[in-house]
Amino acid sequence: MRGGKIRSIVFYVLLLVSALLLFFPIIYSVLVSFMNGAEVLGRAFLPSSINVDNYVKVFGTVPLLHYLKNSFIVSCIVMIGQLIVCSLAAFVFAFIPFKGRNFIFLLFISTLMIPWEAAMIPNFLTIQSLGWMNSYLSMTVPFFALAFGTFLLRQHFKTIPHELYEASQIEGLSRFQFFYKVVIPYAKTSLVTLGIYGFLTTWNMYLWPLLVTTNDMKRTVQIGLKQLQTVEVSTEWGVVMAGVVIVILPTLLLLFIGQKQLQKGLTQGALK
Amino acid sequence: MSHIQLHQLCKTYDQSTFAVEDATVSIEKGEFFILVGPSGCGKSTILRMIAGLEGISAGELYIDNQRANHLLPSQRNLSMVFQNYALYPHLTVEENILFGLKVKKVKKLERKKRCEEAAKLLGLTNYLKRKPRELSGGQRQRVALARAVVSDAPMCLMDEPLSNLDAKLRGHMRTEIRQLQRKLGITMIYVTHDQVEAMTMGDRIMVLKDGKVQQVGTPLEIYNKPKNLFVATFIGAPPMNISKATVDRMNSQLLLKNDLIIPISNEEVRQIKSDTVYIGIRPEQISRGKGESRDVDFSVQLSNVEVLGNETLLSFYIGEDIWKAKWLGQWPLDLNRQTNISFSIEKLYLFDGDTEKTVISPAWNETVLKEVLSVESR
Amino acid sequence: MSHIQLHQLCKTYDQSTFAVEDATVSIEKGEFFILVGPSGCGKSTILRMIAGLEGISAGELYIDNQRANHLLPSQRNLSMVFQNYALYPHLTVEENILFGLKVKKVKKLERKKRCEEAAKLLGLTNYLKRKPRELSGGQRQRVALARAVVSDAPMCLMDEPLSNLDAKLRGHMRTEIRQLQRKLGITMIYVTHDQVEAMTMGDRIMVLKDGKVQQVGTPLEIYNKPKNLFVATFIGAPPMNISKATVDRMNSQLLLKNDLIIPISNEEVRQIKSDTVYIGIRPEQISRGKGESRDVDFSVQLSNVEVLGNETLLSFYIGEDIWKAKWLGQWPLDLNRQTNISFSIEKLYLFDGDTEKTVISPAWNETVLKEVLSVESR
Amino acid sequence: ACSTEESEASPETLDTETTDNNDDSAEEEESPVEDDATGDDKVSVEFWHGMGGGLGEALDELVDQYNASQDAVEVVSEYQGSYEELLTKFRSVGGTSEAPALVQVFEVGTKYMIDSGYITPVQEWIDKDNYDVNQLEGNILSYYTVDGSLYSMPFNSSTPALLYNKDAFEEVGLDPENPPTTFSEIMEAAEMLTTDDRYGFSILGHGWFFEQLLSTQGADYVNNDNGRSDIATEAIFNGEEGLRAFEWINEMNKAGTFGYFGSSWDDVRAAFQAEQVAMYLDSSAGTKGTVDNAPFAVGSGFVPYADEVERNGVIIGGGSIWMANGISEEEQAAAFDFMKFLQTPEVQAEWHLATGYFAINPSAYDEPIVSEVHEEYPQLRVPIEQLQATLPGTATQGALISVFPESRQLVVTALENMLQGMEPKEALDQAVEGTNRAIEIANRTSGE
Amino acid sequence: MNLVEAERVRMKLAENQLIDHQSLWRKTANIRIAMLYLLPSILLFSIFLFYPMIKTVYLSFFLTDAKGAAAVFVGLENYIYLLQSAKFQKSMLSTGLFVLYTVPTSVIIALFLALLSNEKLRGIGFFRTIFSSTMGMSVAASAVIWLFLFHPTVGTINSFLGMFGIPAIRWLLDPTWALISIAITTIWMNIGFSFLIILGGLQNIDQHLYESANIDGAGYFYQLRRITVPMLSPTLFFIITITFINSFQSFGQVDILTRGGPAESTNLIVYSIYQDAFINYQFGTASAQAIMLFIIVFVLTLLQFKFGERKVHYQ
Ligand SMILES: Nc1ncnc2c1ncn2[C@@H]1O[C@H](COP(=O)(O)OP(=O)(O)OP(=O)(O)O)[C@@H](O)[C@H]1O
Ligand SMILES: Nc1ncnc2c1ncn2[C@@H]1O[C@H](COP(=O)(O)OP(=O)(O)OP(=O)(O)O)[C@@H](O)[C@H]1O
Ligand SMILES: [Mg+2]
Ligand SMILES: [Mg+2]
Repeated sequence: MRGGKIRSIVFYVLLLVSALLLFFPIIYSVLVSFMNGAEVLGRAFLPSSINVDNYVKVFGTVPLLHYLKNSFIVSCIVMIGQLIVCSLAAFVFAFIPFKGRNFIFLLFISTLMIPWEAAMIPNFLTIQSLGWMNSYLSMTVPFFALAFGTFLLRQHFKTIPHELYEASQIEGLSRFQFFYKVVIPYAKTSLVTLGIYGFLTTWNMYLWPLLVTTNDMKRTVQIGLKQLQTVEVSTEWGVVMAGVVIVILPTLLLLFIGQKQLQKGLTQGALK
Repeated sequence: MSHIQLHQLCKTYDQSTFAVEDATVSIEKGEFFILVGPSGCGKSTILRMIAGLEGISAGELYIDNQRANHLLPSQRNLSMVFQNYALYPHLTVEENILFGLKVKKVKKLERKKRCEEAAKLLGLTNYLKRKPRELSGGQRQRVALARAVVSDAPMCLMDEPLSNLDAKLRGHMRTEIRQLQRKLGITMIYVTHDQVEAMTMGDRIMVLKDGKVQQVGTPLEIYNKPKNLFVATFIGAPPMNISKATVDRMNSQLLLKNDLIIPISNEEVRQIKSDTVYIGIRPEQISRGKGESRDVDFSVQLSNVEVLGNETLLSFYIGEDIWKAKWLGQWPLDLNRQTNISFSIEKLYLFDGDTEKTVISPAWNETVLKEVLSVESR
Repeated sequence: MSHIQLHQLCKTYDQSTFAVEDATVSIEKGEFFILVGPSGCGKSTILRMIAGLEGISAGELYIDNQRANHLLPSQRNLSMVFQNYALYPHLTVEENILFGLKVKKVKKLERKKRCEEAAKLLGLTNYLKRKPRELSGGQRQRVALARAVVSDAPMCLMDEPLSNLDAKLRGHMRTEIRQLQRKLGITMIYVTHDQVEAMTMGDRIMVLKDGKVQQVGTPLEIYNKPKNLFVATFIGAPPMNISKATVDRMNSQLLLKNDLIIPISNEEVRQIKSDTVYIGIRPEQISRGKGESRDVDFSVQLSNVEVLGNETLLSFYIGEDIWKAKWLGQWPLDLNRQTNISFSIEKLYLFDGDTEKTVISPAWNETVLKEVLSVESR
Repeated sequence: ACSTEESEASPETLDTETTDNNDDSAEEEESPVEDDATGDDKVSVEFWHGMGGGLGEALDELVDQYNASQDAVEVVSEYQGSYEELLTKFRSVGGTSEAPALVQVFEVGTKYMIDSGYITPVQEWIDKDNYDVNQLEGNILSYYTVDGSLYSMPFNSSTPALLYNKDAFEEVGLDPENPPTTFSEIMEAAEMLTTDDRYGFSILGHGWFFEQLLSTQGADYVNNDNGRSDIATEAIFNGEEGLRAFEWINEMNKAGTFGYFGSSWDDVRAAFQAEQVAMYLDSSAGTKGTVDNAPFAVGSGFVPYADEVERNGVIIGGGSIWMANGISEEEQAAAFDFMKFLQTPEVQAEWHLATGYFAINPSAYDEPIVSEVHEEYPQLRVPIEQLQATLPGTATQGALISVFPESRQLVVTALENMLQGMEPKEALDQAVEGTNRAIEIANRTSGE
Repeated sequence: MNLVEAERVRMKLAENQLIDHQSLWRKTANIRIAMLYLLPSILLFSIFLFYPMIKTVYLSFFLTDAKGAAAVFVGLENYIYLLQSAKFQKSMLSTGLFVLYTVPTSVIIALFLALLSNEKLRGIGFFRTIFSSTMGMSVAASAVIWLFLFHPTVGTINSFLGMFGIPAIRWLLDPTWALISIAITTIWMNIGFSFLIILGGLQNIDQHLYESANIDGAGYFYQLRRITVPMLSPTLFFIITITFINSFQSFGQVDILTRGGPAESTNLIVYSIYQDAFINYQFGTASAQAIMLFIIVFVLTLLQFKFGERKVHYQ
């Protein structure tokens, strides 16, 4: 039992050190967001006082609140869209056998390997010809289909006992009824996981929203972050960091709240 | 009135072997019909063909005298209880029970009534609001039963519904299911590989092996008059003791490996067609001590003794085969000691050495036995 | 020679209730010691404390007469077989068997020898190169056993090792484990909640309930002389029939719910301290037809009849309690018919209505029985 | 077409109709239809720009002023990311209805814009409107003037300047009021200024500065008169002058007096302000910020030139505003009106002060607020003087090639390769080679 | 024997076929429904991934004009040019190095953290949350933060190192260090996701295996090597594959931290594609690079599946 104590002390020390190292960039960016220019230049570690000037300035420079709203809307739409599209596809891969299913599944998985940046130009032209510039459509619809999500959900759907499916057939449920009355509630954890994942990745998208929007009305918050950095005039790090903090706060919160679910769901997907 | 008829039903999964071949049987309305057999013999396959969950490769299926080969599961008007219960984990017990009715658009009041009835019948009234994971195995089982009950289907299929339960609960549920089936007058097709269930619950049993029907009959028929070696050893616990013997037609006797000799009548010799036979004797028929005139007796060395409350199981070798004897009472005998045992030749089964068909089985007359009983119990 | 001693061992997980309380027992070298009890009674906890996988909250543990409370699991010189076998899925059977030896840096030649021996002993020789997932349940079980065998530890702990197997395999493994233990002279502590295993395998049994020891004794002691109501009903299948009765001291009799009357002797009345008692009778002790002088007999309506090969289980109501009787032979009696049954008052158990302690139990003398047997079997 | 009268009439009607641009009036702006309904027939002019941070703020301020100043036109300014991203996007929407009326493009995009076919040269409107271009700074106009016509309206223009740490100069005994002007002077000063934790001199890793070092020596970047007499077919910046510039830097680097702080504007400024480097070349637009932030006295000087030649001067950089051609005449008129507004002395004064960019209209410097500030920040005058002292010619007019961004990238790579030890000649030759291939491909695909 | 049996089965089935025929409509029920459900995915994939890929292949055989349209057909010239171009070779080399830096390191660090936080200790939930936090960080935000930390003048890392007497490192300015800096940023961003997955994998390992090993007397590291890692191998395989693919596709951090410099040392392929396409406007070479990237990732992933999966133990 004595060994146990020493052991847990060792672990706590390791945990603390790792946590500090890993979290330092985030903590420090929060600290910097309260500093003024001189403090930044002087490599101060702690701000001399909590002043929120930088935040005031951020909101003054960029319509961040508006961007936050857009980001929120876009992320939510993508999240919902992904859930619907991916779960439909995953349902097929888990429950409806047909010839060539494996091939289509492989095709889906192979899309993981296509770099999105490489497909961006043609996509941009497509969006334009669809007349989707400056609309939420362009920032959401292309992301509804997601190989990773389909894979994740399929893995979880496969754990649903086949008997449930058969029982529902005997009771006279149509496939769709089975899908939304049984499969969806059954796979709640995975859906939440995919939801969080989708929300986070969409929230963090940068280049694409910039390309497909031409005015502030539909812009998202990551662009706001970019707007804070300038080319020819000195960067005000305090302000930029304030922007960073505002941008990461919602996702971090979401992550902290959804952490348990996320972990559960991701595990189910990770194992073959 | 025949409710379900299988006519040379065949099923093949891989197009090269039959999982079920030429199953033919007719099941009456209100009958409790049992499918037994070792693992992989095709029990579930037959059940699933009847339910419509599996396509029929060849042959015909009639339900209520109508061809049902291509009916959808929901059109067959049956309910099914799965081995792992197939409860919807996200629904409460009540919702689980009513799930099928909702789909069939049964009125709300009616639903409520049926649910209450079923819950009362199965003692689930207090659990209606729980989720399946908050129930014990037996309770889950009862929920699955309740689903079958409310569905009001005249036919119910059950696939090894008790195999996950512990022995005590199992005994309890056995009784309950049987009573329920009688009360509701349902036609029941029940799959199991547990022969206690097979013996105690069914009106008739169908014994399967490798996809082929071995015998169909009442439990006692099957126990007392097995058609072949397989049925004989499959039914009965501990199983019937079997040893190979050569037929000595000259001396009208059977010779076992360890020089044991079993004398048989000439009549019997004549019935035997092959040169070797399997002799069979049930453990219950082996008794302690020297026997009487027409009895066979051996002195054996015990290899194991198991005292189970009020009965004792003894194991010993006859040639290379382990035989078991079951005695009433507690007999904590010493191992490695010679013990005398005996059995009556009249209780002996003989099976053909090549075809394994039953050649001779002990006399048994059901009607006689029944009469005796009814006289006695008056 | 005492091998393992528990002295008032206690365990609490949540600091507010005891999972195990004051377990005290001394286990001899080479003994087959069994822990039984319902789910959650603390069997695994005791085992894990002995193995050192769980800290001891209070009390003392001695192994080979040395205080072992704080020894590491590896220092206790024991092997353990887990309920789910705990085989390493990524290693072959051989690697699994030798895992522990490698850790202990046993020489390669020696390892090889031991592995071959163990494999031969357990019939695994042909499977050594397979991965666990390619084995059947019974084979996996044997691999787990082989691990214990090669470890050469003088003490082995097993936690419900057979609970995942089907009935037939279970019966088989029961015998094998028992024989192995005898052959190797290992001290075995074996957890189960199956009372057939408990009855047939152990030298002594410890019955637990809610973390408290109920009784320790040989299987027959426990079967014949249960210390309290719980032990009486827990051991025996079907379980002992129990009904509550009020004591009528005036007339020296017991009154059951349905106006049944059981006369008892004055001597017995004096032994009873409470106003109500539980009466208990084992199903095997209830016989058919009217009994003799000191017998109790009822006429009951059968609620269920189960014929199991050569024995028949009958259920009927006594007051609100379902009782069962077990008769030899096939008795396919009609339900809903009055049947006469009887049992000898000498076979009756009486338990205190408040403390549930055994007040009276039937006479039983092990030594006498043994003598009778040995005379007989000569 | 709307005329000047209208825009003059406007200041009186400064009423509630005006929408302030960004922050709170989201709902209103989301539906331009609604705008139309309330703002009876206001012409809406979309203006894409790449001004982030404080620059964007200043620009929005001007746009607001314009919108408030009159009733007929509503300019909507929209940030589109960096210059590159901005141009990329304009390329893809150019010629469609999505295209904005006005778009800000960096100076190296000039050739592309001219060839794109998506724009109307502002000269057309200058002629139509009889706008007096002479009031604007000639040295700036020249960059955007091709074949005698002005293609885009200069807007945010800057040149490089030498910034130095006066305190450090004093410390090592240099004259803080007399900064070095030639390569060798810089080299000497740098040597003196270098200490253990301070470099003497630095240049940002940006092609623009190399171009300046060429132009002060009077050398062209590409052939065919810097691409202005005919389409450029070959890069020639690896000539004697280019090599001189590279060797100059190389020598200082080897001597340890040259510090390199990467290609980010911010990094080299921070280094200067933290006294890690004593002299560096910066954009005139960054001067004020640096003076404000530095904890020491900052001096400003001309871009140094090679001792062997005479000083030619600088090329302007920054961006100009282009007018799209896919839009209605009415919109173009409105857009031009906005351009004119931007060029008024008052607006230019404000812009100059807020950002540090040149006033395109030199009379802005006479505005009292400007003189006041110039008094306070004499450093701001230096780039203006430098610009006005620039000798006209193809070298200081700037090169005209469509693949400029790529070429600049190549030059930076060359510079960095040299700093890593490559021979100046080899490094420069590689950059020329790459530029040549790019030019060749561009010429092949444009069918010329 | 078996053939005879099979023949018999076939005969019987054939006989049955004659009597029994289902309509085609009924037989295709599954595929029709499946297609209906898959329609949105297939449609979206086709429009936004497959079509662009095909278009990219097409464009890679052309030189494009100022508007980005295919102008001159040049066959394989783009590919040949790339293969000979020092710039592309350097880009490939950097990408390879970058993958080499990031993939093993992120997985090992994540594994280490997951092992730490798989212990049953008080307050472990807090640490788990911290360790997974970088998953919520956008590329833009992370890169900006690290840009600041690496800053040659105000960067904290250098001042921190200074406290230990380590001379300042020219993080983003020195070609070698620049790639490492980007790798550090990427690893940091990867950790959150990898950590979560690996932790999940760890928790799926049957605790009894460890208890059994404890009884055998195996030490912590022996257990780690002989039980944890093999048991975790499916999870590790998954996360390595995903990290690997993502690593090849890193873009945002390069764009913000170094823009491919200095001396093109961080000009990773995806960034190079971006530059060619969006700055130099040469879709032809950009497309050719994209195709080559795709082929490389595809082949490497296939190889990984082929060789890596052998070492993976599925339960
Ligand atoms: N979906 C399937 N595909 C291929 N073969 C199958 C399939 N289902 C069952 N089989 C095979 O058909 C035979 C009969 O299987 P079935 O499930 O009916 O056995 P069972 O009698 O129910 O056995 P158990 O008692 O183990 O449940 C077995 O040999 C099995 O391997
Ligand atoms: N790790 C634990 N933390 C808290 N409580 C525990 C833990 N392990 C067991 N318990 C509790 O201790 C009691 C005894 O558990 P134990 O596992 O010993 O039961 P058992 O007799 O082995 O039951 P079973 O037959 O179901 O295995 C139970 O009430 C259980 O809930
Ligand atoms: Mg089955
Ligand atoms: Mg347990």
